Amino acid sequence: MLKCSLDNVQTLFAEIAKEAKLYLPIDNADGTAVFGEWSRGVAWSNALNTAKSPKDFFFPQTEDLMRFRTEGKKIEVIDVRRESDDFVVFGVRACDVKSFDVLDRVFLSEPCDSFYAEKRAHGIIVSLACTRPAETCFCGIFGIHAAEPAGDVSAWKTEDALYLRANTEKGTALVARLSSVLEECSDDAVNAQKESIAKIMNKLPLKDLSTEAFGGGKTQDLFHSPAWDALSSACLGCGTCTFVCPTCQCYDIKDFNTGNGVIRYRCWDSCMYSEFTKMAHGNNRLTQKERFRQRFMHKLVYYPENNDGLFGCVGCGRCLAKCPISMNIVKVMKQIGGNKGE
Amino acid sequence: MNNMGDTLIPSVGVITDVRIDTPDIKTFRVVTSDGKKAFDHRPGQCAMLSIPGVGEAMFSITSSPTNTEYMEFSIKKCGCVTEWLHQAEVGQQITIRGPYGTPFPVDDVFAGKDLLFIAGGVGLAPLRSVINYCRHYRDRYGNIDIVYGSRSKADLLDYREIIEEWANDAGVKVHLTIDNPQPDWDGHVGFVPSYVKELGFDTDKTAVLCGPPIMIKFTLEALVALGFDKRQVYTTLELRMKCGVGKCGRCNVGAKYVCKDGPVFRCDELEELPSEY
Amino acid sequence: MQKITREQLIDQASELLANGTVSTVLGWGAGEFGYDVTPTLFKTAEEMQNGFVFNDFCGANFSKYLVSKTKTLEGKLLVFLKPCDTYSFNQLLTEHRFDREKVYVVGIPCEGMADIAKVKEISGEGISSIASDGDRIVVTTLYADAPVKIDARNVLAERCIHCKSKKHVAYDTLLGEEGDVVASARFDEVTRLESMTPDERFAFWQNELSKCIRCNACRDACPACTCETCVFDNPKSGVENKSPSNSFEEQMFHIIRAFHVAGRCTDCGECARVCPQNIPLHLLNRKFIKDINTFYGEYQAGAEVGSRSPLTDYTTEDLEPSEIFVGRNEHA
Amino acid sequence: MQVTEYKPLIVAFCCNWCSYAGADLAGNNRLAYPADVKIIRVPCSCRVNPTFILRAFQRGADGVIICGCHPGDCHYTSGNYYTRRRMATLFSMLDFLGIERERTRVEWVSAAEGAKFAATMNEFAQKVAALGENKRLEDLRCKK
Repeated sequence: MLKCSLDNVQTLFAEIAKEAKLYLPIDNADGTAVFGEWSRGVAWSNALNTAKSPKDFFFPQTEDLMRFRTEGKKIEVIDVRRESDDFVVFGVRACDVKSFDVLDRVFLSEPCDSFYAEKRAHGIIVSLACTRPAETCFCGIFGIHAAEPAGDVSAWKTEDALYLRANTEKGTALVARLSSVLEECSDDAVNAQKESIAKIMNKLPLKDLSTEAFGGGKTQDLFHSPAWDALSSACLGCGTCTFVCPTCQCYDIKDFNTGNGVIRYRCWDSCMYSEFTKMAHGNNRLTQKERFRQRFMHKLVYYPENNDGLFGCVGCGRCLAKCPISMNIVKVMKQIGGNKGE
Repeated sequence: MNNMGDTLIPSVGVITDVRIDTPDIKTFRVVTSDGKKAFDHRPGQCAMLSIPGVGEAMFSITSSPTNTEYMEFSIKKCGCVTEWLHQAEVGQQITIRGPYGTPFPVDDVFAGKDLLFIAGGVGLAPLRSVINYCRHYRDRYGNIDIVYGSRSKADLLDYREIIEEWANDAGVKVHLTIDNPQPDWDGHVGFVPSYVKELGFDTDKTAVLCGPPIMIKFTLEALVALGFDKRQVYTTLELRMKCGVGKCGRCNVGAKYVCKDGPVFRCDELEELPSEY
Repeated sequence: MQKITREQLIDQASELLANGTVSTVLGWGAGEFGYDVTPTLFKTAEEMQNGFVFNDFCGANFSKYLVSKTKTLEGKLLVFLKPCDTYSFNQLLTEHRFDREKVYVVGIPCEGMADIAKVKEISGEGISSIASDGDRIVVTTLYADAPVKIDARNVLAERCIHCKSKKHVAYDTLLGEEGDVVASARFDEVTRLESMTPDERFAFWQNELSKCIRCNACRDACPACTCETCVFDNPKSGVENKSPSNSFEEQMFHIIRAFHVAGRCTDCGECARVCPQNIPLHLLNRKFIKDINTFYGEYQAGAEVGSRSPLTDYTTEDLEPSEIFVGRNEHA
Repeated sequence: MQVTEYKPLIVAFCCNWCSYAGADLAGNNRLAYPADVKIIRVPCSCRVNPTFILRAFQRGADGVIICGCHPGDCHYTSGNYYTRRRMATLFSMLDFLGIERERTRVEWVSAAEGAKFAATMNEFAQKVAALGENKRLEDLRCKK
């Protein structure tokens, strides 16, 4: 275990930033936190988590894929991919770290998505344990430990110090070059914190949410549940849940004609949108109920079916906090899961 | 890293021939800019064609894999990309990437079997690839029956090829039908499902079905009524696609992605999927 | 803090359900934590007893739901409307978006709704229970030893701080006492921005709009946005987009969104309430309202059914676009 | 490197019945106005949707001017009255967002006012030139 006094944390950041861009949660003027680039004097937010998930670092909301130059009947394809520089994302919570695993299985499976892979290869994740989870947190039910966040380096913050432990090769290389600001220490402080986190986790209101009714092979059980009607009844069909979600990965590919060429880019898309599945000859999900059901079935049944039981939700609670009508995956799990066998 | 390919980045293709098949279907012949076939494929697989600034869309490759010189796409005019393609001339470059999707099991399941192909309208496009593949390796398969129906005679796709080539092959029987009677037509008149029932095929065949959803639904019912098991019947699905490789999420139905797990599905597999296709 | 109770609303609804006046009730459904209420349809009094809530977090404006819900529903739909919601209700009627005969409006008084984000700023995260006690909101959390008592007036939602009316402009039955149109300082923030230099204003909006993630919640929650297909969803419009690629597209979306409802926006504040990125979107709408009031005379959308929106009206004596800045702030 | 004088790109939406004819007359009378004024003919000034104006800026315009029949002379009776209200509120909003007031303008030009058309364009182009390039409503992707 390595340790850095909190008084010294800005020096630690400066050391990290010497060789790689450093991003960490920063407080916005409106009271929310957001991942921003660190520079001297930028304060590290105390917020539990950022309003938007850190998936942008690897899967940005919009990203140019290629350009085209056209002349008469001729087309030239221009590769716009650039080599990424190393960067460090600091203070990622356990749930969000897990979300990268969920995204990896999509983007790194054959055929590998080179846009994502490049950024993933150059990103170094420093995670951070949660000492004060919110009532909306339910990472525990997906086997995620708020006290044991994964990542290249795991971190724990106490009243007076930051504790670091490298988990991977990338992480080891990072802490190695921070030796001037880190000192070796025992695990005692971290162990004490882990114990207190475990106690809090046991008090969280959603800790008993059951995943039993969900997982691969449950399509026929759940798809026809009568509860979908009421659950989706108030859904506005906006994309808030999708866009704040750390694991939602659907995207659209679009062309933009600049007047002197064409940019083909991809951007986040939402299965909640009415035109998501619209084709020239029709739409296979005509009502909001069907679109709403798709989002939750995908996270709770289809994704686990294709990915060895791993759920497509990490329990970060963002959709609970942000949905305009307070409909969310927890309510869905309770209703749909509970209705089983009725 | 710029040496690393990415399936989303297409190569440039050239339209070398445009054939007007029906009033709303044209068949495009496509090669790479140096005149070669863009990539190898298996019967039933698809490719993403695009026109920069207009859009990208998935099309079945209608030419047989045994054709090593070029690919053909039979495309019905119905949306932005297809409308643009329909006004394209020979020499026009487009982009092409693929092949995508799981092909028909021509080398295992189909081998040695009697085959029954049933198509409606532009649904013949994906079947033409597999029909011609099976004709090419004629000795590997048993008898071939082809039932094909369209709105009118003019709407029959690949009519000349059907009449002049397919119908003349040994062991290949072609049954054509159109929806309504017309003066220059002395063949069968009526919808495909009822024609299939009328023809009454032996149930030891493997059937391949493609056409508009409503035609698929009723033809499948007709086949089941004739005693076919759904495990003997293959069909293809079509949903909106963007990436072609099961990542963008658009064509997701149940745990399947039509672009990579399909477009070819066995009809009993479809029953396990949610009815959202 | 609300003067009317959950039981009163249930009683009223039960009576109307029992005598067959209405078949369904659109109300607030209980959530997990007390503050996360969801608009919910109730078919019976029993369902309401089990799942209906009315508390300081029932902010959602139900008017827009009437457009979709009345299309498929058998019988009449009872809807609870707060004073500000009734303006949206009238505006939708003006635009013939639903059949008045299919709706039974129960007007309910509103003392202002609370903003959970403001509550959490005081109480901290980890809310285990939340309840109203007179003018106070009592919050227990996982981390505070004793319940935190908060003056409800200190955690009012932005739109409720600047409440424009306690008066219902439409109802079939009114519960509680009728209020009045109230004077509000709702344009103060617009005025403050107007008095900035253009550079400052530009910087302000760049900062705010750059937060936009284009989730479309502002549009989808807006009772004035009822187009079947929005121009931003129509691939043939030339402006369709899923996400803002740059500052231009952010500006474009928000200008057009606000302009399209200008003259029809009742200033209900749903856009800012639902924004997951806390962008003060209502300021764009209020700017239009303020300008319309200044240029063409006071107008409150939804105050009466059938009134003509100022932007679909004119007089021959209207101000020229070149005259709008005359005598206005001196920066520029 | 040769320094060239900055010439703003102006998009002028001209109504078919008055202003477009006015522009035509300016041309016939050989009245000079900047070549960088690109005229887009619209059936009526009220056909100009705010998205047209924003898209003109997106695609490189430095100034946008809408020209229509004089109030009272609209071919469709009242189209330009609606234009007047819409553009007044839109321009005020653009100002609210910090976009320079001088980049947008409405002018009434009749079919007989060739001289006014030319003078208006000269004056508008000059004002926009003084502001320099449009930076606040630009889309960098559309820059050459």
